[in-house]
Amino acid sequence: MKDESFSWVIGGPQGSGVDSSANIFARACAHGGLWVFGKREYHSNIMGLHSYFQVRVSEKELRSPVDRVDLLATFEEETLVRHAAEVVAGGGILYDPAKAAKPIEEIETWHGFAKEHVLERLKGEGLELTVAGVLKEAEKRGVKLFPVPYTDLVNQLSAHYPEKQLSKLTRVVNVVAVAASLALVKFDRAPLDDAVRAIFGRKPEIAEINVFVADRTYEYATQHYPGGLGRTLTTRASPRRLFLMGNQAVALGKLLGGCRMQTYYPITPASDESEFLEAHEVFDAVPAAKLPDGKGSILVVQTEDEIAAITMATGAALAGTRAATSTSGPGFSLMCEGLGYAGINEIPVVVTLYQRAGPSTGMPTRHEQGDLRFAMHTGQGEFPRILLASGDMEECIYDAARCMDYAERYQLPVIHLVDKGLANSNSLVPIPDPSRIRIERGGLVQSLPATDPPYKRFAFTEDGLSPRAPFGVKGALMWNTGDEHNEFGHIDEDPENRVKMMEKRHGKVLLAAKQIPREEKVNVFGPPDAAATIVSWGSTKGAILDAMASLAEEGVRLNFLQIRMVLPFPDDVVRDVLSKAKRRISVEMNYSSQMAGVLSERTHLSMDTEIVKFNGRPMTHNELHDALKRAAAPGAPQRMVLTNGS
Amino acid sequence: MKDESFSWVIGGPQGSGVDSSANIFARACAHGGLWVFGKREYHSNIMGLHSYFQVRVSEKELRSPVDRVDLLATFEEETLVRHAAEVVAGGGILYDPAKAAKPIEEIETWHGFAKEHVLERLKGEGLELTVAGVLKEAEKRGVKLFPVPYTDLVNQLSAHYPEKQLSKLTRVVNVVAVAASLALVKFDRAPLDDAVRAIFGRKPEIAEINVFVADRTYEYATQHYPGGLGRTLTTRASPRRLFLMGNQAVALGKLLGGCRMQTYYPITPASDESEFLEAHEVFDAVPAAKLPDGKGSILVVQTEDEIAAITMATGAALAGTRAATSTSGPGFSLMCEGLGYAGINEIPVVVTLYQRAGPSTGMPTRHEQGDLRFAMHTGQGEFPRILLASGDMEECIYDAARCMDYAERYQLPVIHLVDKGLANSNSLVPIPDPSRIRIERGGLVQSLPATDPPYKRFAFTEDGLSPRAPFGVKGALMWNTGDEHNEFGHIDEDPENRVKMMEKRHGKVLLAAKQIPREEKVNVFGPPDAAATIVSWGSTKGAILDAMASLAEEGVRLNFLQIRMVLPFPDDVVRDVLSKAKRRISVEMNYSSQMAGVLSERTHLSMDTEIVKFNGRPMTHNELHDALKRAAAPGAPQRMVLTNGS
Amino acid sequence: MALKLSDLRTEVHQDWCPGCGDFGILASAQMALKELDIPQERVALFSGIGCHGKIHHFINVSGAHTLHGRALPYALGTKLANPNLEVLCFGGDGDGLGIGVGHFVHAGRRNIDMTYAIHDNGVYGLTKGQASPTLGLDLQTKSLPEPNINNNVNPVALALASGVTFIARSYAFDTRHLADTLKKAVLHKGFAVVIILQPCPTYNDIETRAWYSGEDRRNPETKRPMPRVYKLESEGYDPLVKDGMTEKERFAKMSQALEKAQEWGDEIPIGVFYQDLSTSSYADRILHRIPSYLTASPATQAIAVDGGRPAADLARIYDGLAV
Amino acid sequence: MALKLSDLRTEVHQDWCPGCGDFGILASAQMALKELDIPQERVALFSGIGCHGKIHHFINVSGAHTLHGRALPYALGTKLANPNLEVLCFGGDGDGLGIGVGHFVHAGRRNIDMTYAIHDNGVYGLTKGQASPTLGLDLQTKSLPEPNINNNVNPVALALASGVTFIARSYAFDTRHLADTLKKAVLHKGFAVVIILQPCPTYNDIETRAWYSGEDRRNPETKRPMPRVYKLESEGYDPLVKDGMTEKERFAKMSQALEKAQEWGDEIPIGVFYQDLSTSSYADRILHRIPSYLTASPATQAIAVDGGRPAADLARIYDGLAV
Ligand SMILES: Cc1ncc(C[n+]2csc(CCOP(=O)(O)OP(=O)(O)O)c2C)c(N)n1
Ligand SMILES: Cc1ncc(C[n+]2csc(CCOP(=O)(O)OP(=O)(O)O)c2C)c(N)n1
Ligand code: SF4
Ligand code: SF4
Ligand SMILES: [Mg+2]
Ligand SMILES: [Mg+2]
Repeated sequence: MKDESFSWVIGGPQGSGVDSSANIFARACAHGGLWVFGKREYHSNIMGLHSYFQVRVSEKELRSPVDRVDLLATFEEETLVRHAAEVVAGGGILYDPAKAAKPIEEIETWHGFAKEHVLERLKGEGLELTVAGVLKEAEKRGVKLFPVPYTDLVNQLSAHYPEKQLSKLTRVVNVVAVAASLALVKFDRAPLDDAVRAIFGRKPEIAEINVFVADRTYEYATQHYPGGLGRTLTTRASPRRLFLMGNQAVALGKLLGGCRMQTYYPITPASDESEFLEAHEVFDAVPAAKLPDGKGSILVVQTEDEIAAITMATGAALAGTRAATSTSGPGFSLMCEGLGYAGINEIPVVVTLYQRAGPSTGMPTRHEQGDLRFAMHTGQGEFPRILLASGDMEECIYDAARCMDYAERYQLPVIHLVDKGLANSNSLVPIPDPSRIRIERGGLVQSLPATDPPYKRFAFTEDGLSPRAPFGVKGALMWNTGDEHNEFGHIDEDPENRVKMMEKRHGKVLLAAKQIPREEKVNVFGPPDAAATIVSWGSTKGAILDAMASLAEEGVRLNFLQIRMVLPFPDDVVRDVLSKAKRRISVEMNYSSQMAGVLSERTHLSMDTEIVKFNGRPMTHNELHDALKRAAAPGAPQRMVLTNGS
Repeated sequence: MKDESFSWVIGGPQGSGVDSSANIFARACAHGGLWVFGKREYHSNIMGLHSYFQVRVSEKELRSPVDRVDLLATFEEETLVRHAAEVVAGGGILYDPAKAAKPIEEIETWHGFAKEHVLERLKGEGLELTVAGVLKEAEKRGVKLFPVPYTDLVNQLSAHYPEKQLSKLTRVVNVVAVAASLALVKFDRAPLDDAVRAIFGRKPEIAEINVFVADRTYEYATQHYPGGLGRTLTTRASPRRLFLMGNQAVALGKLLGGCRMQTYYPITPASDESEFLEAHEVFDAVPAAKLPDGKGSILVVQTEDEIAAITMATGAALAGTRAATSTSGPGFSLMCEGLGYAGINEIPVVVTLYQRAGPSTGMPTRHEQGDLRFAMHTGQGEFPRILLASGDMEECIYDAARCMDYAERYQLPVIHLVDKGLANSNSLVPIPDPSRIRIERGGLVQSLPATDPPYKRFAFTEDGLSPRAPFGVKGALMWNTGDEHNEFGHIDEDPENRVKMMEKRHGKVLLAAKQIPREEKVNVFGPPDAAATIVSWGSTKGAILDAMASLAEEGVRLNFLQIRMVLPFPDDVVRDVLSKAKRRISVEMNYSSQMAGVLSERTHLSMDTEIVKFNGRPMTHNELHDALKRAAAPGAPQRMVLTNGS
Repeated sequence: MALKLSDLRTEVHQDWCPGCGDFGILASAQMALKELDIPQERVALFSGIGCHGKIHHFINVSGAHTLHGRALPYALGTKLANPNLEVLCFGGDGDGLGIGVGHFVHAGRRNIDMTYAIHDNGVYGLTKGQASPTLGLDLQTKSLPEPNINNNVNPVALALASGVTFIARSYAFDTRHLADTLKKAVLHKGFAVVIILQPCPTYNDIETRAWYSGEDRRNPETKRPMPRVYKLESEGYDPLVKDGMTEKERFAKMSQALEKAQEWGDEIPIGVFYQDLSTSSYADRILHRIPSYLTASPATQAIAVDGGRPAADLARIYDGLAV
Repeated sequence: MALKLSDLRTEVHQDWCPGCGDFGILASAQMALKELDIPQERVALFSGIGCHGKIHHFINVSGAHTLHGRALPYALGTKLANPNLEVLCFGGDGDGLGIGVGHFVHAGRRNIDMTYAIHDNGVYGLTKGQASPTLGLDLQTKSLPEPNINNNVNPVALALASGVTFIARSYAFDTRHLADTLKKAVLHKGFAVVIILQPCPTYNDIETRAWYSGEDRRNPETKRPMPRVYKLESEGYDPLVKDGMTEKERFAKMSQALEKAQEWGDEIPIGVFYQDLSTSSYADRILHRIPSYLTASPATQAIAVDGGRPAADLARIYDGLAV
């Protein structure tokens, strides 16, 4: 696969500043006008276990990670040993020469297959079972080694700041690694300084120390490695963009979409979204909204558990608030009953479900799209819901807003499926355009004329939508109940009423299916006459689009049906696209090809090849490139399991 | 439809003794050697709202209710007004003449469509809007009226027991109704007396009063209505059988299958099972088991909620107990997370899921099969489970035992789907045959040789089954965790380990699919060359078999694939049967034809007609007869919604 | 126009068993609402699942008959979203102190201004009489196959431990006392818990109406029953923790309440056990974060302007994220 | 052969942050198990989800690192099924007193003979430092965007209200005291709760190790820090409720415990607050129903005979159902 992008990886123990290094690196590149895609991998741990960040940089738009590493920045043994083999010939490794003697066996934070494989490999090659052995192996493959004596360097630099504690300054090793890396690719210094200042924005003094360190390191590296890596990154002009993570994107969408109360119980990787909202509880409002002091607000409530999260949000919705909650698998499991209550009472409430690798606690910080079927069928009995799955950051924004809107328009619970791959990745997104967001409050009743017949919250109507009053409207008394009920909301077990109510509720999704435009349900990419059609959903979108582009360069023309609205399922368009496909390939981050199952349930069509991955690591551009190439050719296997990643 | 059976309905407010009347009636018939099928309908209420019981009696085996009523026994207005129109011409109504004047509007416990329809009908016919009007309408249709002055009769009879409180004796009106009914069909008196004594077995004195009342009423009715109803029920010889409700059947199966701890949180209609078990906490054991005093025991624990129910049962399973819990939709919703934990840790635990009409609280005392998809996909992520659905009482017994066994054999959670239709119906079942039940404890490790390599609870093996030690075995130390883990059970996020563990777990269901014999997975009834093939699951079995029999008499030959094991899905046999079908008809008690969806997902075949019902009332023999007749003919609609029942 | 009792009645049939204490609770709740004279639409009423839960259908105000054990978080959600509503929540003892007890404890920690009344009948009524968490150890009510194997929880003590700022007990068949207690609870600024002793004639044959009214123990002279229930008020009991009291004084009030909470059997106190006027309410605390919380609450602030454009203007948030 | 400390260690890397109180808890638990000298296989150890939950992987006995908030019912299930196992359960404060507090209350009602130790660090560690239910109102630890808006729950008071029969507190960095307290808890016949004050250097920058040991308040003369934590034992505090005590005497013990539970800030008592030896354990109660409960427990009784035939012989049950 031809790939012009530059892949930079930095690793280290959780809590040692890997994230902020990566952030600086990525922002520096973005400030320099390049496209970046950042991916974070970490253990379910606060401090000490291995984490790493890949920042992929290019002049062209990027939407996914790659397996290849061009430059690996390390401080300690584990990152070096784990990732050295990923560095390509011609790539480089930045490392601390003081760590080279460490025997691999003694890396206590690391156990399992990957470690055994490294040891076997070294033994096979007759190399020392130490960090040095790994370095030697890399060097033999043509990898350039860039020793950086971090401690000396930091000590030297700290001499300039005698009044600072060294402990505060050790954190600057991260900046050292970033600056050295950028120097090796001869990147401009200005965007680096900008990025450092942006990250340490709140503490100007610290920012200036870091800028100083960055500059000196840059000089050091340029001086010591005048040839650099042999590759360059060049700044260019670009419009202003947002540098976002998926959980921030969702939060922005909710604010725009009118969400005014969010409940949550902490859980990885969902709670970052709620914390972002909490940090912006009071925000500016447009003057026409005539809000006190021109401010809107969102109330963020940390609940005692996820049962309280969904039920409190529902209580807020009954009062007329656009309300939402965010969670991940274990928490969603506890919301089943509450979702059903919102369903039977036609209450608009939104659940953002951040999928992560299951089952059970699973791998809480790893990626998967394993909750599709569960989200489709959550809760006993049958109640309609809308289920949306976003494929990238930008979709996260607009879909989050739309979820708030659909919920109220169709008076039902809406589930927004995102995933760890989106939540913990960074990419660049155009500034949101508010004119692309419409807020329709459906049949919301704000007042009733005094002469009306008695208000019926669940009145039978032609389209199944009844007038919905929030609590507090004079004359609009109503009852809600989890029991089957009559038009007023009182318990009713009459069989005829039951049938009418079931049909009323389910009728609303037919209405939604009719009214919601096709472009909000699916995306179709690529030429109609492609050799094969990919079907997928969620964050695999990025790797698929990247792979389609690189395959196109090799003459393999594919198209891609991205299913964004899972419920109501867009039967017609899906059947239409799939029945025209020459070959059908599903791509999913789960074990059992859940979407492929849904497709055959709904269309009776089967896939020629189902590509799956369930090792907790997102699909990479290159592995999907290869897999799709194979899958698009006749005679491809029925099931392909991808396993790349570390 | 030709139907030789006799349909008797008794109704009255909840708590007024309708159940025990019906029990006496049904047992009397069963004691008299007849087949009976009893169905109970009641509101979610303790006292006062309408409930009724249908007992269908025949010389041939019966498995379902009918809509027709041959004899309606009433004490008060509501039952009479609600059910009079169901009584066939030539049938009869027993009623209290003192209640005839009651205006229908004044029946306060009744509201809604059914009531409005009665009023409209009477208005249309120009009849009085009272009980008397309804009686007149019935009489016009050829229904025979049998007024019984209950109060007078009871007063007369109580004179014989001056020492008893009248309040105790008012309950005897139930016996009056039963005895009068049996007199009208000229049934033998002896089995009636037997049944009364069986029901009041624990209180011999009360039993004798009731026998006295039954006999006197019998005489009274014979004397006043010498012609009787014009139909007769005749006793015959029959082997000894169990007169069971579904929840008792499940309890028996659990005891036989080795369940020794059951946790539960009260919920309709599941908790009757746990209460039955609690009442039999200590039971006889075969001598060979060498238990203290020859007794086995089951510990029944009422927990604080369903989360505790599933997790406690799982804790018990870890200690080596065959453990189970029983619940219904709302409770099952709370068990999602716990099920996933059992899944990832390969812990044998059984959940009996009594489906009832959902969504949410729904209609807690009404019937539905709406939880199929939810039970298939419960919980975040993907873990294997076995899912069994029983079709009748006898299957309930053996399936319950098998669930206990599968769970331990394949080390996974098993869900046993039953439903309200089974739980609250009565029928006659042969005495269970213990030789049909096998208890295999799978790889259970009771001790380890001292020289072994360290015990690995999750050791990778060829068939995916690892040695499973309960807590307490010397040398067999183990860790369980909801996180992905290595062979010892310690947390492991290595991608390669992940893939192996996922494949190990999912491999076990492939093994189960291979090892479990076909007859435990599906039943196939009817001729292979039938005009159409019915596919269904669960308690619709009864009505389907009854309808097939009556349709066969009309020359319509159908066959029927009953899916008993839903997961692992029996792909081959289902595809085999369905692909040979001339027409395919699914029959389900839910809105969205859930099983039909599963079938097309798995086989890519679609149904010609989907018959559904979701008004909370089980399918009746006659409505299914008619529906299947239509569905079996070419040009039948794609979807048929059945709506009979009151 | 002042509210009439009849305004508060619905046409729904009251399907409780004859003699059920819930009838008394319903009547008292309606009396309290009438006497408080809050406009109907300003009230939001919640209930859980159980016999008690049906109460909402019989009272003519909006609200929700919710899920088993979850009435409280639904009610809290409504109150948080629109702090100008008067929120009342009814729970069962199985519902609120069994499956739902976690929400109870955490509601105590929040001190949101609403009223929570628990129908304490010692049993799970609607599921046919299993022991509820308030039934004493070894008691065997009618439908139990074996005596109760669990100790009971003491709701007053639990409320104290959870930080509830208003804790009272009343009795379903003393409708005047109960109505007054509910009124006090509603007027309290903070989370108010009212435990209601509620006879369940169908399943609890131990703590019956006759038992509460002492029909089994008659004054040897007057031959009149000596009620077990007595009023704290009548003893001059002072439950108030006032602003400015020391921690020690406050703790003495708690101890006193706890002592009273232990009384059971022949002397069962009803009335207000504890009322803390010195702890800030949740709304007060929110106001520190969101100054416009009461005037532009989550439920009432505009979220869109002309034709559905978002009211939120996020330009300043973008500034922090842009490159 | 007596158990050695090394027998109780696993090879799993201990991935807590440097200085985490969990290290002290781990060491104490291992000391206690060693000193109790219970054969390894007779112990079953449970933990919830949170930083604390990993403790199970570091101790070489069987058990389960369970779900968030559910360690207790898993542990109870194991103990009920096999009453001959020694069951220890570790919970987090978010885990055991937040999402799982309902199980805590109901475990108190049952009095099943096991030990429940709660790592009380005031934060949700593993999800990056949100306030846990034991963090005080208005405190703002490092990672909170705003001060804590909820009141804290007092676990000792809550345990008292729930009927827990052994209630103690200890401190993660007083490993001797903690090990001794855990041993007492294990030896107590009934449900024993141990609250462990656990510094979380990463997220709780208020209740730090330095704070507990009083480094900010030094004796003006000796200049030595004056620890905030002191031992109840050292004051001659007597927590015991013995058989034969009156309800009044027992209540006095509860009051005394409650009073001590209120102390916080400059004087933080550790030790046994309350121990009730007079209440029957759950197993005692089961024995009334199932006489063979201890000898043929749910986990250990034979369920099958030769070749897999059921051990249950239901003929007498059939008699009651047959026609
Ligand atoms: C999650 C869940 N579990 C169980 C039930 C079944 N259920 C309905 S009512 C009830 C008990 C009600 O008891 P209580 O709360 O004391 O109310 P009461 O009927 O006594 O008024 C239960 C367990 C349910 N509806 N939901
Ligand atoms: C049902 C569910 N909700 C949320 C989570 C996410 N979660 C993991 S650890 C944790 C908090 C742990 O806090 P605490 O119990 O205090 O333990 P600590 O980390 O402080 O030891 C949470 C909320 C989860 N695993 N399961
Ligand atoms: S069962 Fe008890 S609580 Fe329920 S309605 Fe009847 S008397 Fe009242
Ligand atoms: S976050 Fe706190 S509790 Fe968790 S390991 Fe680190 S120091 Fe310990
Ligand atoms: Mg109750
Ligand atoms: Mg904690």
